[in-house]
Amino acid sequence: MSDPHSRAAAGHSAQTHGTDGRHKEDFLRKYVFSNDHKVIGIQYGITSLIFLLFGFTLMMMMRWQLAYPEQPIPAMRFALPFGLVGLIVLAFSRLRPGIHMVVGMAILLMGWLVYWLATNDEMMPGGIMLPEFYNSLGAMHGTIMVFLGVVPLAVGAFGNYVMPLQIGAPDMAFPKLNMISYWVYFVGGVVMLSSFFVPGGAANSGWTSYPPLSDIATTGQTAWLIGMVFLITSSLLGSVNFIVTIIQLRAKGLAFMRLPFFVWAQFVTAFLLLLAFPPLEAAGILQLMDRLAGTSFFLPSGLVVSGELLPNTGGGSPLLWQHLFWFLAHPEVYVLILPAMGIIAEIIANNTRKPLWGYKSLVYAAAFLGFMSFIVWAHHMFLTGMGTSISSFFQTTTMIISIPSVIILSALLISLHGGSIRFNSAMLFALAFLPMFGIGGLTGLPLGLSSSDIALHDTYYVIGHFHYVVAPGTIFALFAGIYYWFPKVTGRILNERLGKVHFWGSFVCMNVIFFPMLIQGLAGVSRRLYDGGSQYAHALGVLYLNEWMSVGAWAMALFQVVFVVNLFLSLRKGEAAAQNHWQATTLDWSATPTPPVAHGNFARVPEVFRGPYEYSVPGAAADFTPQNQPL
Amino acid sequence: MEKYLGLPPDGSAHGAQIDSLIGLVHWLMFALFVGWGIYFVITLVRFRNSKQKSANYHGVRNHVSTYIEAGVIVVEAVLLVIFSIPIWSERVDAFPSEHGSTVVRIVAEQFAWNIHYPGSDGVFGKTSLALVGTDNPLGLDRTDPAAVDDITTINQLNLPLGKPVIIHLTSKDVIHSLNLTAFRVKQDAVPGLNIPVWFVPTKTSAEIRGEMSSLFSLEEAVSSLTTLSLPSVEDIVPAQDAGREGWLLTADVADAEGSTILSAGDELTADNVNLLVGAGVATVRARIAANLERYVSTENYADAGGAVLLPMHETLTEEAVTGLINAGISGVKARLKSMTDPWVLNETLGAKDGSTIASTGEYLTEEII
Amino acid sequence: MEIPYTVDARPDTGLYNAKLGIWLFLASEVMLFGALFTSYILLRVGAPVWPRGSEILNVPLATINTVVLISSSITMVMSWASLKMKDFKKYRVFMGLTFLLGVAFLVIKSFEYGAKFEHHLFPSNNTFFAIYFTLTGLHGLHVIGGMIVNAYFWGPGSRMWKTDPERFTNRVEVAGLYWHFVDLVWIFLFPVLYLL
Amino acid sequence: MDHSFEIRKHVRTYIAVFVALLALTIVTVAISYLHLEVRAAVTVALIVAVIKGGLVASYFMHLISEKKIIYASLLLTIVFFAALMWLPIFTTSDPIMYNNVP
Ligand code: HEA
Ligand code: HEA
Ligand code: CUA
Ligand SMILES: [Cu+2]
Repeated sequence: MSDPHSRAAAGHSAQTHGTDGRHKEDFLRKYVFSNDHKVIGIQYGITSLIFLLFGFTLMMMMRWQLAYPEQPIPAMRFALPFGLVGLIVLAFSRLRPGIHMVVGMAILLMGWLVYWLATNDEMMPGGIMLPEFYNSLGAMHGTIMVFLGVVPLAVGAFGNYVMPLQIGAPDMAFPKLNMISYWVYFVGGVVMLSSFFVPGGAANSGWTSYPPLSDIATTGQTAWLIGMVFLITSSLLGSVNFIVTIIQLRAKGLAFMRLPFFVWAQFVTAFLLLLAFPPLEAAGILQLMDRLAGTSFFLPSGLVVSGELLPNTGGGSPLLWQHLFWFLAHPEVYVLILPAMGIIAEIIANNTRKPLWGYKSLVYAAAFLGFMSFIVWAHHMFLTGMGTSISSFFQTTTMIISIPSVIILSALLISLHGGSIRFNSAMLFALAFLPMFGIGGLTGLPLGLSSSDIALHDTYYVIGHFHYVVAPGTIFALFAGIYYWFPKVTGRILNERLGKVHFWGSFVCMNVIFFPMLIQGLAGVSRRLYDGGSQYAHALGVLYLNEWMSVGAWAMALFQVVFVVNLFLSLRKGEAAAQNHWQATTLDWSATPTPPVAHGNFARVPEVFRGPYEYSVPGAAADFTPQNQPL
Repeated sequence: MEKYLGLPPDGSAHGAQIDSLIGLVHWLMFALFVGWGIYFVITLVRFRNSKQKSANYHGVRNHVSTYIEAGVIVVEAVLLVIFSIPIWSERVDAFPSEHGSTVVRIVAEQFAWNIHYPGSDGVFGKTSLALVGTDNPLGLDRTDPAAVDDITTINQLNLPLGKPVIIHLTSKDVIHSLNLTAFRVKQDAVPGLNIPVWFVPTKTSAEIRGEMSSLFSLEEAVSSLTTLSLPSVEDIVPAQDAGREGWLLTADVADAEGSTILSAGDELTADNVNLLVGAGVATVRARIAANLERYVSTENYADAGGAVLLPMHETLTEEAVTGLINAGISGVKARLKSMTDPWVLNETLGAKDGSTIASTGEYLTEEII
Repeated sequence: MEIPYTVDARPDTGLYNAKLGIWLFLASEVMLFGALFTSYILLRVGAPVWPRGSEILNVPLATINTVVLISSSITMVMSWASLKMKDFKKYRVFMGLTFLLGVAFLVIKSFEYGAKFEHHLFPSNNTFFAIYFTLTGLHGLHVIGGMIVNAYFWGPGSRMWKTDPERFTNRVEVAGLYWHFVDLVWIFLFPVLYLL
Repeated sequence: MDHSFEIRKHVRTYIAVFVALLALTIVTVAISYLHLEVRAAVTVALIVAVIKGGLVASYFMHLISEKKIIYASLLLTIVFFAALMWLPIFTTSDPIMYNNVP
């Protein structure tokens, strides 16, 4: 099975490097401050997965509170899995420095942090969660998931690793800048995490940080803002790098309309990050000024907080923050979904063994989606006092933006038709993405109409809507991507049987968690309630769902243990992957060994002769014709 | 469709419009999802590689999907132009005249709604920041002639039936969300802005409550009651920790000579902790007494001898719980009170950031104050 | 393997990497300052009264500073032109001047800030001062960033002139684009804050 | 060979632009002493600033003869900047209409 050439090349990075004295690199240069986009991609990947795990655990603590309000949290039960998984990973490390060691230690550290949080007397007197602490958990869960987990994984890891390979580039256009982006992200993450230790705990004004609440919130909010400034800076540097790389470093013959859809998705995403993030950076600076320099950008005059007149001069506007925040945050949600769609498109084409249906319309739809995403933001603000004209404008743009998503989904669905579908783990996750994103996207429609949003705004319907798109949507796509590219990165295949257990378990749990949220939302249960709505009369009939959802979430955790074990088991013992393991057409698989050449990616500069998905071309010898196969 | 969505009871004149829009959108969603879902499943089965050995390079050749997309555009346009925009416009442009309407001011703060009625003269008295205090949260200037007959309440909104209500909404501190679920009213209270909202209540709270109980099976709610387990609340507390307000001793504590210095039920205040530390006591048995009164027992509890310690439907009190602990009972089945008494207004009105507001207090009485 | 187009332009785009990179970065800067200008407008429109900058700020000093920045722009562009004309000595002079003008700008700015603080005028005084200090402060930080880059290309970074003159010229051009942008921001800040 | 002739020509342009910028600076400051009414003052000051900014961008930053991709990126930026600036203003100027005479 294993292609001898690829194994030899794989060996290159591992062994031959040290012995061939020409470029002997020290450990730091090679693994920590590397300029190689592949190493940086892996760094992003590991870091963001650990953050995902942490965001996941914060959520599990919230779910305890929602299911059993006022009951002491069993701290050990939340920390123990970390201990177990951390130790398993450490065991794989055979106590030698390396990836296993780092990740194992990081997981143990997270476990300690969780235990510390759950037993912290200030936040959890007697193990019972204070409302403020619930709010911290919610805000940090949202922030960590979005800014430290999913975006760095989808863009920083997948984009960084795969995109240059797919366009036949030796590296990113600015390798040093790439390294800096990673480290700035890392610092931002550390600042965010450390905010749990400041007096008053981490930020507790929601991931949206609406003032005046956030202006007068405890110190954690300052840490949140500083962390955000780092994360934004990192994203900006990264996006410049991505755009320049895609425009400048495409291999010979790789015209824009021959780019794999994944690259297109990253391209549009990079523009969103580049142009939407700065306003939030500006807003962050203004909020920092409010908090540290006593200004009143977001504070109107005459605020009375807990009976005391606020000393600020006032004259500011709380809604200004909302505009600046959502100017970023709406494009941001497409940042969460576009790379996911890119991954899905690659995997579907590969596993149906046929070209994507409507490649052009996919590309145009993605670009249009990106463009429109800048002018729909105020659909998050319908209930801030909008008149008819402006609300009509924003609901119209919102309805318009749903069309490209419908087009993308339709094209992907129709792509299945006529295929010869292989159901491997990657494909299962990719396929599940379609209906799950479907539910998430469709539930966006009643939110996008301002009149129905009156009933649904700020309810669990919103929570259900976006979790369907980000969790069984994006997270599934990321899982799919991990199953698909893991062989490329490591030279080994993930265990298929464990992969299927992971898939079916996650698929069922996701729906057990999130479908009830839609039901609760329609019944009028508000979000961000630390008791899960147990004080609401109208919530009465749907309250029992809280426990279901929580059990679903914990069961979900069990299936993730399978995943983590699979990752580390396969890394050590997995079956070796062939060079073009999936018999794919794109350059990442067809033009470079597995894993790719350590510096420069390609032994020879590839040249491209055809479109990205030439599968099952009539009359061709194999059922795939790589892009770099000469005519 | 609305019937199947489990929307809460609707007690307002305009609620039906909103509900029917929600229903219509869900038809669209349902059709798209089911349509594509069936297609999806059929294709997966039909084109699995065990059956279809090789793929077809061209795949689907027709452009049916374009028509579907066009159809979606048309339906969305209809929902937008015929339903959503007109409904919205009626909510925000077509305010009824203040004559013939009940006009109230609501000023939100953490954690209360301050409600201000103009009184019989229909004119709101002046308010001033300087006058704001605990006993006058609105800062109403009672020397103003218009203020003499003004009525202010906290968390209780009483409105007449069948007559438009105009609420002028604002906030004193942070952004809150006024959410009258059963009246399909939701509006952010933004400090610095005065936002008007209007609706016509058509049902009393008693009627709505009635609908709710027929809508939701109480059985179900009762079967999901929480269990408040006592042993896990009990804890060993190192006495040298600072004072632990809210913690109650579960056993008497004696000093070295054997004389009791604190008895079961005493609270671990900072002073008491000092006392303990002074007497050289390192640990005590204590338990937390957080918000016991919010729970109601759902079973009868008796001691070994059969004497009733805590009957069903009784509020959990300190004595009752202490009695249970002393009798060696390890847990109580209890539930949050608000479940039988759903119309107690919630005092934790979260913020918009954390947006929540309880909505439904005892507010609909027949006559206006 | 070398990364292509670090020096020469890619034929189909006509650009070398760093040039495209800096323009994209500047695009994001436009959005950053754009958001702050938006905040300015929104706050001003919403304010019952708004002071005239010319009545409370020091217009003469700011005018001098405008001239200083414009001059630094011309010296910057001249330093690049000198490299193009292969005149490294002249480059050093112009680049040095650019840096010194940057210093001058900051010195004058610090006088201005100092005078304000002396009169107990702080960002917390009112929204006008809040936005004034925020905008000029952020702009000042950009100036400092540019000066660090310029100093580097004047000093240690200029060694590249010997090994790879074309690439060095490109780098100076890129640094120049950034520097002109900082000047451009000031051209808008000046009337908006000081004159209106 | 090189383009030094062309560059020399450019240098003359740079100096001309520099002089123009100085002149325009004086113009704005001078106008501000006229104490025009706010709307007029804003218009004039912004027009002058746009001209100055245009000069810097076109000549010092060579935008006058740049490549398509850069124009495209900047155009996109300008469009989004306009959205960012105007939509919040429209939003604040279109609040819920309460036109009620009791
Ligand atoms: C990845 C993230 C993501 C994506 C893609 C979307 C997509 C959409 N979102 Fe969502 N949204 C969020 C993340 C996302 N959203 C988040 C995080 C929030 C809350 C933030 C907060 O308040 O904290 C939010 C909130 C939110 C609101 C504000 C609600 C409120 O607070 O009151 C609105 C309102 O318009 C909205 C609308 C939409 C719309 C119309 C789409 C459209 O783009 C969707 C278009 C897609 C489709 C229409 C589906 C097409 C599918 C098919 C055709 C069928 C397929 C079927 C099968 C395969 C069987 N979203
Ligand atoms: C990308 C964004 C994202 C993701 C993926 C998730 C994932 C999940 N979220 Fe979250 N959530 C938000 C973004 C996200 N959330 C936001 C923005 C909010 C709003 C906050 C606010 O109100 O301000 C929110 C709020 C929110 C709430 C509402 C709180 C409230 O309103 O009071 C709830 C409640 O149940 C919840 C639950 C969940 C659950 C069960 C998941 C699950 O799907 C989790 C699944 C996660 C995984 C499956 C991770 C798996 C990865 C690993 C196991 C890593 C392996 C590790 C190594 C190899 C090292 N979320
Ligand atoms: Cu009060 Cu929200
Ligand atoms: Cu949105």
